[in-house]
Amino acid sequence: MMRFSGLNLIAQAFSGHQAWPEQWPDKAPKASYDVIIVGAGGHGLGAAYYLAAKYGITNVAVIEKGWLGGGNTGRNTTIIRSNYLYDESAHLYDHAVKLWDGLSQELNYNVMYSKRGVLMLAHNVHDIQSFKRHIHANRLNGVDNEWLSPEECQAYCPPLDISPNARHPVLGGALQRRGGTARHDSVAWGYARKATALGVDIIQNCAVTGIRRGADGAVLGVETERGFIGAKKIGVSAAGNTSVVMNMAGLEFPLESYPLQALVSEPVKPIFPCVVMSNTVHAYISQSDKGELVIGAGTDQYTSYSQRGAFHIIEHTLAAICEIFPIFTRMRMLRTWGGIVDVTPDRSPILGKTPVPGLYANCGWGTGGFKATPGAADLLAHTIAHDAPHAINAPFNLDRFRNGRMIDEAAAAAVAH
Amino acid sequence: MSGYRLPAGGRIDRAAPLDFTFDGRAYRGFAGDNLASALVASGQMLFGRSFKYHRPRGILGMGTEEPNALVTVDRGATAPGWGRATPNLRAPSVALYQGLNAQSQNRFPSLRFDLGAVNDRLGALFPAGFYNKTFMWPRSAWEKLYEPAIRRMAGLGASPTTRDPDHYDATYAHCEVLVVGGGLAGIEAALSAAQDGGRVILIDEQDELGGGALADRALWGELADKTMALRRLGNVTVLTRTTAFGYYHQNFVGAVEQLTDHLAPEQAKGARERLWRIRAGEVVLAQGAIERPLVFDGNDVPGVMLSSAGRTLAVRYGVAVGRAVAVMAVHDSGWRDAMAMKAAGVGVVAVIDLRSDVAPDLVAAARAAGIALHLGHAVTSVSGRHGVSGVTFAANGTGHAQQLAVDALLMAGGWTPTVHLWSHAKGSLRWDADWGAYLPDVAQENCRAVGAGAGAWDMGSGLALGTLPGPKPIWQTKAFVDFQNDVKARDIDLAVREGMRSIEHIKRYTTNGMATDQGKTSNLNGLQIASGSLAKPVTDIGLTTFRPPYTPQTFGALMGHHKDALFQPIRKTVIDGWAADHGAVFENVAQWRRARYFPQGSEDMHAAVARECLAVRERVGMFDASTLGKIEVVGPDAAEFLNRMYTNPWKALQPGRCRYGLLLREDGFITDDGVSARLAPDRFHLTTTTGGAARVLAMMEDYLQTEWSDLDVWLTSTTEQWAVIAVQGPLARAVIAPLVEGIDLSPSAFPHMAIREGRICGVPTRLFRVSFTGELGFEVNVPAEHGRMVWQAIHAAGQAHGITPYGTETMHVLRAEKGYVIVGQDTDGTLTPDDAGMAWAVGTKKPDFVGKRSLSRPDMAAPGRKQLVGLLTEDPQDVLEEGAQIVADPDQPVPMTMLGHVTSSYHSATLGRSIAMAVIADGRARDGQVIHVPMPGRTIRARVTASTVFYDPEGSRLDV
Amino acid sequence: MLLIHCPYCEEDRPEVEFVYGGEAHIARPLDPAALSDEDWEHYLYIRRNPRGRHHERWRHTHGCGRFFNAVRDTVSDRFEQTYKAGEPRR
Amino acid sequence: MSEAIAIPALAVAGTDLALESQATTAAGVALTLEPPASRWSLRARTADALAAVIGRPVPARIGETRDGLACLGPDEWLADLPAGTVLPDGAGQPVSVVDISARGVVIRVEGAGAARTVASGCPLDVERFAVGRATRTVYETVEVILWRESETAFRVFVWRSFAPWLWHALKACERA
Ligand SMILES: Cc1cc2nc3c(=O)[nH]c(=O)nc-3n(C[C@H](O)[C@H](O)[C@H](O)COP(=O)(O)OP(=O)(O)OC[C@H]3O[C@@H](n4cnc5c(N)ncnc54)[C@H](O)[C@@H]3O)c2cc1C
Ligand SMILES: NC(=O)c1ccc[n+]([C@@H]2O[C@H](COP(=O)([O-])OP(=O)(O)OC[C@H]3O[C@@H](n4cnc5c(N)ncnc54)[C@H](O)[C@@H]3O)[C@@H](O)[C@H]2O)c1
Ligand SMILES: Cc1cc2nc3c(=O)[nH]c(=O)nc-3n(C[C@H](O)[C@H](O)[C@H](O)COP(=O)(O)O)c2cc1C
Ligand SMILES: [Zn+2]
Repeated sequence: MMRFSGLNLIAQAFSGHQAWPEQWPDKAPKASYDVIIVGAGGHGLGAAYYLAAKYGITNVAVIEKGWLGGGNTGRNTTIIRSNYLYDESAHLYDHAVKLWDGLSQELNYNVMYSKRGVLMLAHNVHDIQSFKRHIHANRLNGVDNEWLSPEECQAYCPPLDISPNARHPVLGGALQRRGGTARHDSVAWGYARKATALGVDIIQNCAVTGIRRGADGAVLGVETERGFIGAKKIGVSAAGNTSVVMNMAGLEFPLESYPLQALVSEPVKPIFPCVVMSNTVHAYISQSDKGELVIGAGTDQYTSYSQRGAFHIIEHTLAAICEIFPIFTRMRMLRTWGGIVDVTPDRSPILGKTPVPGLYANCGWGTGGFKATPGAADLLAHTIAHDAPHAINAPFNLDRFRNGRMIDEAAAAAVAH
Repeated sequence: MSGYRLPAGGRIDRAAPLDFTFDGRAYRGFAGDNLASALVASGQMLFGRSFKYHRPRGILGMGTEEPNALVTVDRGATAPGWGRATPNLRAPSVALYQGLNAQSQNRFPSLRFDLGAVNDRLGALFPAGFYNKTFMWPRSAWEKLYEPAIRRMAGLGASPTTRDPDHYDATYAHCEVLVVGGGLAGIEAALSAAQDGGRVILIDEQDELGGGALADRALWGELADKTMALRRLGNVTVLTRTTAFGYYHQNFVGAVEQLTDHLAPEQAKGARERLWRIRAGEVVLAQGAIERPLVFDGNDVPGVMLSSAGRTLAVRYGVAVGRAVAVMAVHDSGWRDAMAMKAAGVGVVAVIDLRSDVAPDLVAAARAAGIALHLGHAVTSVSGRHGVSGVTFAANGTGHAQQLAVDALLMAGGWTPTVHLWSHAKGSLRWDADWGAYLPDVAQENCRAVGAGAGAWDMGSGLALGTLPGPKPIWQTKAFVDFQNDVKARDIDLAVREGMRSIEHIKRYTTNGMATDQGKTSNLNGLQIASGSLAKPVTDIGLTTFRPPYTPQTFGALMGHHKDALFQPIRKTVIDGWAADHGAVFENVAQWRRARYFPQGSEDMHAAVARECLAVRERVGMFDASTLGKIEVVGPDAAEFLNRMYTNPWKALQPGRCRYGLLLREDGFITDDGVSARLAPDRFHLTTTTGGAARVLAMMEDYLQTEWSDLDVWLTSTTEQWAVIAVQGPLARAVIAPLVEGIDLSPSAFPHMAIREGRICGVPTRLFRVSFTGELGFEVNVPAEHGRMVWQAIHAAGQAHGITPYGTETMHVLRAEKGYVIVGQDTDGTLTPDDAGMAWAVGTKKPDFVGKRSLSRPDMAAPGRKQLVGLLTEDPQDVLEEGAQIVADPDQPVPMTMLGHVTSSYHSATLGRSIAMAVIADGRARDGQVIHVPMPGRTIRARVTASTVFYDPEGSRLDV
Repeated sequence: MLLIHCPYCEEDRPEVEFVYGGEAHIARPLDPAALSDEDWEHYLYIRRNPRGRHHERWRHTHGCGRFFNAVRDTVSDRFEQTYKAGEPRR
Repeated sequence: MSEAIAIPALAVAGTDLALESQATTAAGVALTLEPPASRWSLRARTADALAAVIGRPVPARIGETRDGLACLGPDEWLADLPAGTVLPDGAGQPVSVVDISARGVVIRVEGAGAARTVASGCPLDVERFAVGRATRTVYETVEVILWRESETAFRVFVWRSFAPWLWHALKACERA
């Protein structure tokens, strides 16, 4: 792996950048691996990296049906925060946020984690009660989250309309300063490069089509478009396609897959300094380092694997954005797209063992798993390496749907992303 | 200066000059011009600066494909505010009007002298993906130095910074046939579709129909005839200046019509743009084709442009792009353009073509027109920085170099059929070697493609190339592929070398095709170059996904009617106006606005609420409860149905009596509650929470229709049928008694939790004797249209008794004093009835009700669950904050073990102290224990009370 | 916006009149108390979520008000057919 | 009832909404709020079952209207009858008769541009919506019942708290 640095960049400039090596090699699958990860999103690639880097398990393949990073990792609005309410969630997401810090250096790949702050707007008394509940719980959990008055909100985000006459006036906001964004693609690429440097094989354009199990029920490996590949353990990190993959092992999961859309505006000069989320108005917005306004839309109401979505969702999304930021009506939408998010009944992820020995699940991140990428990846690696969950992800097991121990952040406050 | 206005020709109106400014300088054009044609006619070839390297750029194309000439147009009157400025408009798509005020972008201090251009000198340091490789050390510099610097470089134009004064319109439309694209192919399709008599809509983004034919004098006659024929048809709607931006499921097409931006601001009346949401029986796509640039060193110097753009300028706008113009062609269409320009009076001096064998008729015609021909040659470099001063070319790009002094160079790289909308609708594509492009193959919707967009037009033939051959290795050239995002051929090559084998990775690594033109001129060239670098045929590489919108569209238009006051309905009760007249402070609850309190004089909320509370406890208050959800449940099986829905039993409830109902979701958690009344054996009047009305009705319909469809019972929403006035307090009966007819109000005849029907103030009422305050109380339901009148009458009648209107805040305090739960505040979707202290509301003998089975799941019955209890702070003046967290040991380190949180908390004027409710792990078992509420700076101590009832625990005040 | 054929109204109507109702043909058990925790979990939460042919419920909420069933391909989003509630799975 | 208390005259539906009727505009549309009427939500398993209870002919096909009754669904009808009309309540019968006279108002959209105005926010093919037909549908996000009375007149039934929004939305698109 050739080191990335400013100096190296200058050195390479003299030779016309001819000598940069491949960031990840294209590998033909071996006959078998110690661990196979299904799905080369940020979570799957990250898990492979942590398996190699932290647990010395390097005989690992990540198998991807399309191109690495092309799932939800490559199509999300990149909001990162950890100010979740319940202890379980706060610990889970904060584990990730701590890993985001320093990830660029760890991977020697600038993932552009930008702590520009995530401001969540309160528009009614119920919002205030709920946000305060979050803020106090976060404080006692060691997670930063602070209350801002409407004026402070506007000072933090000048385009914000805080007029009391608005349909949903801004009554304040909860700000997590460590929240922010990261460059989605770079996260996948950075993990891919470092993982392969440690010996992991990434096999793209190779859909997993079956999971073979032995007489004892334990996994033997995966059937793929390029034949059978043996594995002692299999981690599934296939986001919207998890139900389909789990079916291959004879498992049915409490998941439904919905299309979620996002959009960007044309790039403009810096106008929007932070991330703003309003669950009441349904607006999620930030500005990328290239200048586009990056805007999260809603899910379509029906399950789908089509990675597209209806126009009326876009209509409502833009109405919501312009309700809070009326200066943007003349801005123009450049591109819309969709991703497939896998949603659990309590909107919290499933991260742990499955009833099939040797098969591990990381799914159900729904509309909000990008922020968890390093944390989920690390915990999946831990769970695979030890054949047992880490204390942080232990509560996020499948059993909770049977015993009723739900972790329902959405029920506590209608929070998305 | 190279461009100029030809003495004659074009479709402009030379009798109608228009003055406009660009970067503050005055120019003149003609009606029918666009901003680009008028500027080129004035000799202005420099339009803008590229995104990354700030290279000087002119126009590339004359249509929506234009990547370079992006401008900001300010339609504000004179004030400098940006409220009416639109950034990133493509100059060729900006119609000229008197007084047009346009500015170039992404340059400082001026277009010609731009400091950012230093990036171009340092360009070698900024290859594709450079930012992934650097800015990592020292770590702290990322936040302080690098990121702010990167962000400052972002963007092209600037966003408006003040509110947009314009408004936008929207509509739905339906037609049997929708034709997108008004070139000759689209016009033809519309004419023939109209024969069937159905409704036809023809859409074109330009200001007149004709598409490519507008640049072909020979077709003007035919065009005029056919346009006329179209206009004569009653069943065809022609929408010009309208862009079909997206093709969605089942022939739903979104389009935006520009209504006023082509007019001078003073002449603009009405909405700025209109959103068309069209559902079509059949869609005919006639989007035409877009010309491809050629990729060679220096292809971005202002004055190097598409051949079709040169031709369009000459034929349609009467503008010459230069005095000495050369055409670099690999396609026949360049030759036709050369001759068309020549015929229009443009000084075309040479055609250079990489091909050695060009159709003899073209060669002969060009010779006859006096154009020098260089077959088998390619341009290898361009001289000039702000404009072309000459070109160097050589046999096959590598032989003996020759110079040619020209002031414009046109590129004819072949044509890419426009398959955007086709692809939005998931139609498949096939590679066509003759076009060197993808063509529509199998449609997924009732849709077909025609004309050039379908490959069904003879545009001539040519080569499909990645880059033009040249003497230098690719990594030494500045040969641009994506002009706006400054992606060079060598960036694509680098991406491949760095392991980006998927075209999707190449796109994201280089940003090729991701600019505001979405790769209209760059995607195919990028693909060809990647094919070369990967040594794989194009067909093995695939294509990036086409996504809406086809061209960028304003948020204002796309959001339809939902701007400003029309964003979302705000629901008001019939008494809202009275409350507003009486100084109420409102709050939003779900979609409703509700009076929160009625301050008098200089009262703050605290004072007003204390006064309102005491009035209710001591005398009487009135409260607008109209927002409560109401459902009329009617039919012989009504009681059976409710018995299955609610946790408690309903069958034995007598007509005339009320009952509190608790509703669970099937997962066992509380979702709603309300007091409901049995009016008759087969008729119930249900109430739900304000926010739960729609949800509860939908949930009940679901069970009724799909699980228990054998039950004879129906649900009707009556939320808005009834205005509800709560009259509460010891004097409540005295207040309403004189107004009520036909109901015996005496306690024995009309006990607590009863309902009677009669009249009040002469109108029918359903009078509930219920209380959410703990005092004697009535809820007067009257048909909504009488609500305000009855409210006023009660208010008037109550004057003698000191009646006090109160709002939701007071209602909250009063019910908290009594320990009544507010679903959604004290419960949150994770509480069971037992958690909420409402086990009494669960009919344990009922075999089943919605949610029952879930309550016996292991964790739902396990010890240690959070339970709703009361809290009394040690200092009675301390009011806990709602949402504050509770711990047993305040001295533990973070992360602390939290026991629960405060759900409701108020100062109770009645009790002269604070009260609170909280959910706490094992709460009821902690009765009497002290818990701690750590707040920033201090910790508050409070005592747990297992009962949440703080006032009148015996309920004696109800029984009067 | 999908166009959905309502089997009661017997015409195609715009998606915004409808509310999606999740997987179809999951009958509420007649005697929930008799179910094991596992079976109850299955009823409450386990969904097929197939890639391809999906049996699902819709309600023509802002139309005739009726729930009905549909077969839709979740890859193309295309409806194969719709039929009235209570009719057997197709 | 005490004499001292003056009771205002019966309120007219919609006066609390403060919506000023609007005369025909350049776009050829007049908006008016219809006076109160007697309106009922009627439910039964069949049209015949309902007819037997209310003693009136009941249209059986969804969308059909007849003598002030509109069939909205297989088991649902809207009765829009002269003010003061009272229907039998069907006690004990397998029907549901519920008075909704005060629940909403009717906005009348009339004039040459009426269909275009309604179509601005209603996703149905309003132009082809037959005269004499009624259905529940939406205008943007607001539920309405649309009843076409003639080529140039639509009656739009809407719950009262949504009426001001709808009124202003209809006015706004008609302005454009
Ligand atoms: C529009 C949108 C906006 C979002 N916004 C946010 C946000 O702001 N903040 C946030 O935190 N989260 C957000 N999310 C959610 C977030 O994107 C995801 O939770 C997260 O990226 C999931 O990462 P992953 O690595 O698990 O999945 P993915 O990146 O989707 O990776 C899964 C991979 O598995 C592959 N795969 C599937 N099936 C197979 C198979 N059979 N064989 C081989 N490979 C297979 C897929 O091709 C895919 O590449 C958003 C999501 C979307 C769609
Ligand atoms: N007799 C002839 O020789 C003859 C006849 C017709 C056309 N032609 C030429 O052949 C070519 C092809 O004709 P054609 O009709 O297929 O294409 P065209 O390029 O002439 O017309 C396509 C039209 O569609 C418009 N358009 C594209 N996308 C759009 C969208 N999303 N929304 C709205 N409008 C959109 C374009 O602006 C253009 O006006 C043209 O160059 C034309 O001049 C020649
Ligand atoms: C944060 C973010 C920013 C994006 N910015 C741009 C952009 O500037 N230009 C662009 O064309 N697409 C942009 N995209 C969208 C991608 O082009 C693409 O639509 C997305 O990765 C989904 O892939 P698909 O459309 O190929 O299915 C962006 C995507 C994300 C997630
Ligand atoms: Zn229907």
